[in-house]
Amino acid sequence: MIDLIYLAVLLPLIGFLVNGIFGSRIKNEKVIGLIGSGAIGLAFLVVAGAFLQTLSLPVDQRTNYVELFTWIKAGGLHINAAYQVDQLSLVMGLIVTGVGFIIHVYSIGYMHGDKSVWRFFAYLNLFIFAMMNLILADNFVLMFLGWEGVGLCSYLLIGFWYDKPFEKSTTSAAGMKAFVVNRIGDVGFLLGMFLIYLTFNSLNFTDVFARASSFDVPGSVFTLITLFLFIGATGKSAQIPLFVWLPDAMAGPTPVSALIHAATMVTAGVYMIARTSLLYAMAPTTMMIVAVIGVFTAFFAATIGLVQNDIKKVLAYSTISQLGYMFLAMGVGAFSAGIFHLMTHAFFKALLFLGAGSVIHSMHAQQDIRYFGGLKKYMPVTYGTFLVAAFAISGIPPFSGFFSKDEILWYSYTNVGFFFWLLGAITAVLTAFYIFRIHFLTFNGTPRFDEKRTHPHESPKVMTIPLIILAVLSAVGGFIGIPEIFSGENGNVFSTWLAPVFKAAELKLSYFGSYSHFEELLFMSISVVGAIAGILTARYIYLSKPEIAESTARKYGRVYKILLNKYYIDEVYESTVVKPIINGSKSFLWKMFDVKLIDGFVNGLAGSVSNASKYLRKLQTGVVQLYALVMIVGILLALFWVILSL
Amino acid sequence: MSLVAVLFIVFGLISLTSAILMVTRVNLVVSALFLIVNFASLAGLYLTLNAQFIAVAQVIVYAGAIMVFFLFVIMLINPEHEKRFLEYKPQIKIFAIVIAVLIFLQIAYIIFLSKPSGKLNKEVSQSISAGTIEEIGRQMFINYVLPFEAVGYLLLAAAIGALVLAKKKFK
Amino acid sequence: MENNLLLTYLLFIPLTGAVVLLFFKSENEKAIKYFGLAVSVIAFLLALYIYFNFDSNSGEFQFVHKFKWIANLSIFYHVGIDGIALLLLLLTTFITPLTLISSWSGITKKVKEFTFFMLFLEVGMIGVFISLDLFLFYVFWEVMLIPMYFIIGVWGGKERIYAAVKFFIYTMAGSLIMLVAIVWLSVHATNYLGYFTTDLVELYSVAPLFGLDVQTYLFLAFALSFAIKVPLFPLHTWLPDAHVQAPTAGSVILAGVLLKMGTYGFLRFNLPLFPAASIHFASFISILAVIGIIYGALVAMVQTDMKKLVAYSSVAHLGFVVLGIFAMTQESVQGAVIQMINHGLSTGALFLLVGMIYERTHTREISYYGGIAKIVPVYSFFLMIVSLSSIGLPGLNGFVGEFLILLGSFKSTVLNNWWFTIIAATGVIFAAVYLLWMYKRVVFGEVTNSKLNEITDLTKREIFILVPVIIFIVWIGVYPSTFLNVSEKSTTKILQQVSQPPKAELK
Amino acid sequence: MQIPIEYYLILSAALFITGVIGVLIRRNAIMVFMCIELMLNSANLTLVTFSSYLGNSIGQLFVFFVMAVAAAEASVGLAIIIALFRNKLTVNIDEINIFKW
Repeated sequence: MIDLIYLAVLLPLIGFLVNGIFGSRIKNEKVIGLIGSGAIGLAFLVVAGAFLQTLSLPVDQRTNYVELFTWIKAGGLHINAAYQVDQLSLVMGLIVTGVGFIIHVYSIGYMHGDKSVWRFFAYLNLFIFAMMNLILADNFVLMFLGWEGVGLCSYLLIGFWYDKPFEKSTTSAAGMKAFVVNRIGDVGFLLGMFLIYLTFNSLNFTDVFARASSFDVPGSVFTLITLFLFIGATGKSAQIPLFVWLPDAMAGPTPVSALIHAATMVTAGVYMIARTSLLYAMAPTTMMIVAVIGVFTAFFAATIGLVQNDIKKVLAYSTISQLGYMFLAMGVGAFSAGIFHLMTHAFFKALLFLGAGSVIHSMHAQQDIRYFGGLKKYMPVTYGTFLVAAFAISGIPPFSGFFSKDEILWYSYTNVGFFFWLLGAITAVLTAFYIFRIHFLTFNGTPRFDEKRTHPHESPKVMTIPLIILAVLSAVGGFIGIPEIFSGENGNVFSTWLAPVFKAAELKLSYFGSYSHFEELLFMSISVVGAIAGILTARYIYLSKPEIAESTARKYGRVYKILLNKYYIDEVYESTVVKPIINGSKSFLWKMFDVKLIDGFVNGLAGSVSNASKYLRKLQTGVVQLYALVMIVGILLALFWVILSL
Repeated sequence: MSLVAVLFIVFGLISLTSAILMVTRVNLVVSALFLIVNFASLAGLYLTLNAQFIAVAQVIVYAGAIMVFFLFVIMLINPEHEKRFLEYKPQIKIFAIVIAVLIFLQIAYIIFLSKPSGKLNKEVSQSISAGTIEEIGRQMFINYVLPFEAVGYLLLAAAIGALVLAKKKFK
Repeated sequence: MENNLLLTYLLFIPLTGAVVLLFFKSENEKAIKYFGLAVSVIAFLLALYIYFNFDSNSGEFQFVHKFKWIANLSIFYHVGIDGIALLLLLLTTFITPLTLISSWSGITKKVKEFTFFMLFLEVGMIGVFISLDLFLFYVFWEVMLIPMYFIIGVWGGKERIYAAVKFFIYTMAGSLIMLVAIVWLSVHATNYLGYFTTDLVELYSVAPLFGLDVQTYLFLAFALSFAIKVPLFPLHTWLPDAHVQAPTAGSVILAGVLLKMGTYGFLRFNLPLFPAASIHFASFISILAVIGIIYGALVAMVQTDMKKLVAYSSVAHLGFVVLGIFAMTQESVQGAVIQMINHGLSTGALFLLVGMIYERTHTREISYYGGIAKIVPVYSFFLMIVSLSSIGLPGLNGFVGEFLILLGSFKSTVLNNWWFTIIAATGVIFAAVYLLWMYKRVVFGEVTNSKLNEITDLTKREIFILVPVIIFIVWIGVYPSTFLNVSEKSTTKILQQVSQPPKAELK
Repeated sequence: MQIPIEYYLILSAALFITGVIGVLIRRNAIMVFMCIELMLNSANLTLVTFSSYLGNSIGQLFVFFVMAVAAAEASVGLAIIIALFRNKLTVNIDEINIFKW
């Protein structure tokens, strides 16, 4: 199956082509959905087959390559369209195709009745195609193809309902924002690639990593390379300072938010750092920056998430926050913990989004939690699954989020320092609070909508079954990564599986220091207690005493307003970057410099010539005899010359 | 003084006088007639140079055909006469005359300075044979047949052109 | 060497076609259209035949045909192609039939004259790419100007005369200086060769021996002419006017082929003839190119006219090409060659698309549009693909060129400065901004203008024009080796001529 | 006694200059035209003179050509004058200044 891995890439592409070209002529929605989901389902089977086959191989033979054809070859550059099948890419592949398949199925129900379902499924399949390229690539350039490809799909899907208004403008404006902000990051990625090529004369992962250890390269180069790459990661994974696009990306249909803007695409940055962990390990400065950015993003996004009223917005900021955790993990050298959290996050965040989608679906596109309430009795399955996901994200044992998040927090304490752990733990408390805030406001309490007009109902099976599957995964998914203190040596199956990939990087890092099991358990219980406290506070405020929320908001009006307006980051960017560039280009570069200065100079030159000729042409009196006279005078002069030369 | 010299002086004087008169007369017809006289005297001068064919052609073509043509046109359109010789912007015209005279002096100076007669000795027999119709005809139809043909076409084109240009436009 | 007449045939096919066309009756428009198309398609087929017989393992000139043209001055009719010229030749012959079909609906007056000029233009364009004699090159260079002048001036928009004259004078000013340089070069080469000749291959061997001062003057004279054609910042202001006023076919040819002549000239003449001066001025020209990238993108961003936007985007794209050429690495030059092709396809297609919508609404103001995705889905689809290609999305053609150029310029030892690449790379961001912003304003959103509801989607003919372009866009993006292989050896040779110029032989 | 060639040449020059003066100062187009004929003839005289003094007939051949060209020129020129007269009702060249800037 490993040799057939290209099918996992090709099948989504075929699905895209079939739906994209013939979709508009297929009248039956179900057929379209079947093609779209089927392609991904088959791709999942292929990846699963490859996974099982790899599992059966001895540990040192688990990295395999599948070469297709030469893509770009110029000078010393030789880029193949080739796929690397190893532990990391298989894990990612399983997540992407697995969660992707579930969300595809869910979409059949969610998009039911939309007039261009075919386009939706085509885009989704294209996304999976790009994402698989990103994951499976054996070189930076092919990875970049996926990297930009997923950005494109994100753009297309955010603006899927292109004629719908969104906030102050349209969905397509949100899509464009996403694409452009991603592009800024992509330039960083590009420059990182160039520097890698300059340093190692190759862009193949294998060659680069081999040469990174053997070549004598100054540390500053590694710092620069990794920083450039990290700029790319901040763009794709919505970290400070390039996170602004993700909240807006919620303009897209909810399954898109679940698949692209929660489970898979946004984690590409994390995956990329994991993939190039060796380079990062050789640049301690960058590692520190990554950790700092990660933990601050986690905290910062969580605070915004506290007060948002749009259910998808809260989840979006939650995603940013959780991604911050993953970057924290990367920054502190806990690579496999980061990937583990990536996986569990994919489960529970996809579930949260799909649950939210289910709610939105039944509430006729209402997204504001202030108009929900008491939905538990109308949609029990959604309620139950959402609760599982909420527990998972809050880090309540034994749900999956507990294992992954705690592993990250523990490593951030042992590898870097207490401060990181503290900020991470506070964020965990905030996370528990805001997630249960929306949970309580949505499902518990009394309905705040007009029950005569709105009739909430449970979603059809095609939507609830994916929810249930994801709920099961969110609940038990953590058991493959039980920490060593509970499971013993090599008991953490997940990190053992990934260990060969990160071995080289971890050797470079070599964090020393031993900590007692007591300490670990202490920190673990502190964060669990914190999370439970967060849940209870949310319950107290939003269920028992709803008036507290309002009074607190009024009491700290200014803070509340800042948080509600997301620290005014969008506005700051708008006024410091976007406006000056547009206005400068328009009024200075174009109307002044181009039209007045350059063109003015050119036209002025032409004008002065024509002015001069205006005077000169007065000589053309039209009297032929005058011309003849001038000619004769000329002859006179010429003859003088002849005489003188005789 | 030989007959040739006498003839040269006579024809030379006639041609010069008629030229000056032709330029200065206000009446066009009179000018044209003086030009005919001038052409005829030039034909005489050609004879003194043993160029019989050209002399005859001069009389037939120039004094005959072309000048008749001129007279026709003059009479056809009958333009108003200039009132005086230097009627319009006399300063410029006097200036023009001065320039022209200066050029004449220059040419004369060049001619006398280079003394072409010192290098040229006229062989009368050669001169006579060069001017015969046979000789000219031989040259024309052997060495210069292409220009000859071209001139033929030129005349044809000119004839057509003149026809088109002068034709009245009927509506 | 044995003469190969294929290129001469290629040159004469459109020429003969143009002459034969004169005998058609003006009223018989249908026959004229099909005849013009047939001629250009035959030329394309012949170009394909040449491509298949081209030996890409050699960097030498192939299909050479050489005889003395003006014997006294050793001016030759000397034609031949290497891989770079072959690609541009294919581009030219590929685009011409498409533009001819595209103008079937756009050009309604003087169809015969239009077709004549288009074929005549093709002669000039082919000639420029295959000439291996400076004098012959100059002749074609000027020949090309005349039909373009008329195409803009006769079939153009409201201010067509102004635009045509501006185009003509700008280009003429540059090319006259080039003529002086050609004469000077050949006269100066007499000191080394012992006789006067304008044959490029012979001059290749002596021009690099000139002193740096002579090389500098000659380089600048050639560069000025080419820079105007490219157009390099700040000599670009003729371009927006010419593009906006020209009819669609004119814009397509202008963007698709004519602009490439400047960059081709840099590659064919400046680099190999004056290696020392080229290296000396590489940074200077690259600075202009980088300014052009950013400047063109920024100005394109704020345009209100679709065609002007695309025109300014050409300034940015060609900036990449020039940067690639003067970075003088194998990667960057090959990238530049690919980027020339890319730009011809993508920007050509963009102009075609703008022209198609213009024919329906008679306006190019972006603000007039909005929400046409619903009304003309097929059009929107094509516009999306072409925009993405122009943005440089991996998997489509634009990426391959830009990536190689940036990669090459980053490692270039001639430029030896990362900032060229870093600043140029930000142009990639702006490319996304201006094209997607336009796309958003034109295609997405709600239908604000009720008149738009009446426009019809693309006809079969228009789809037929666009599909081949799209095929090549995807082809170059996915499997660029087809094209990279062809240009590889020729690029190597040019770079060798720069890095190891011929040494003076002791006599 | 032979007449020195200079005499013929001076005479020719004098005729030529007379023609030039006429061209420069006369207003009537037909008059100007006749003066041009005069200048042509003075040139012819020089040609014939040299032809005769050199004993070479080619000079006279050229005179023949000049005559032919002069005839063509006269016919076309006069036709132009007639056409001009029809349009402008004058043949005074200082009143016909359609070439004025």
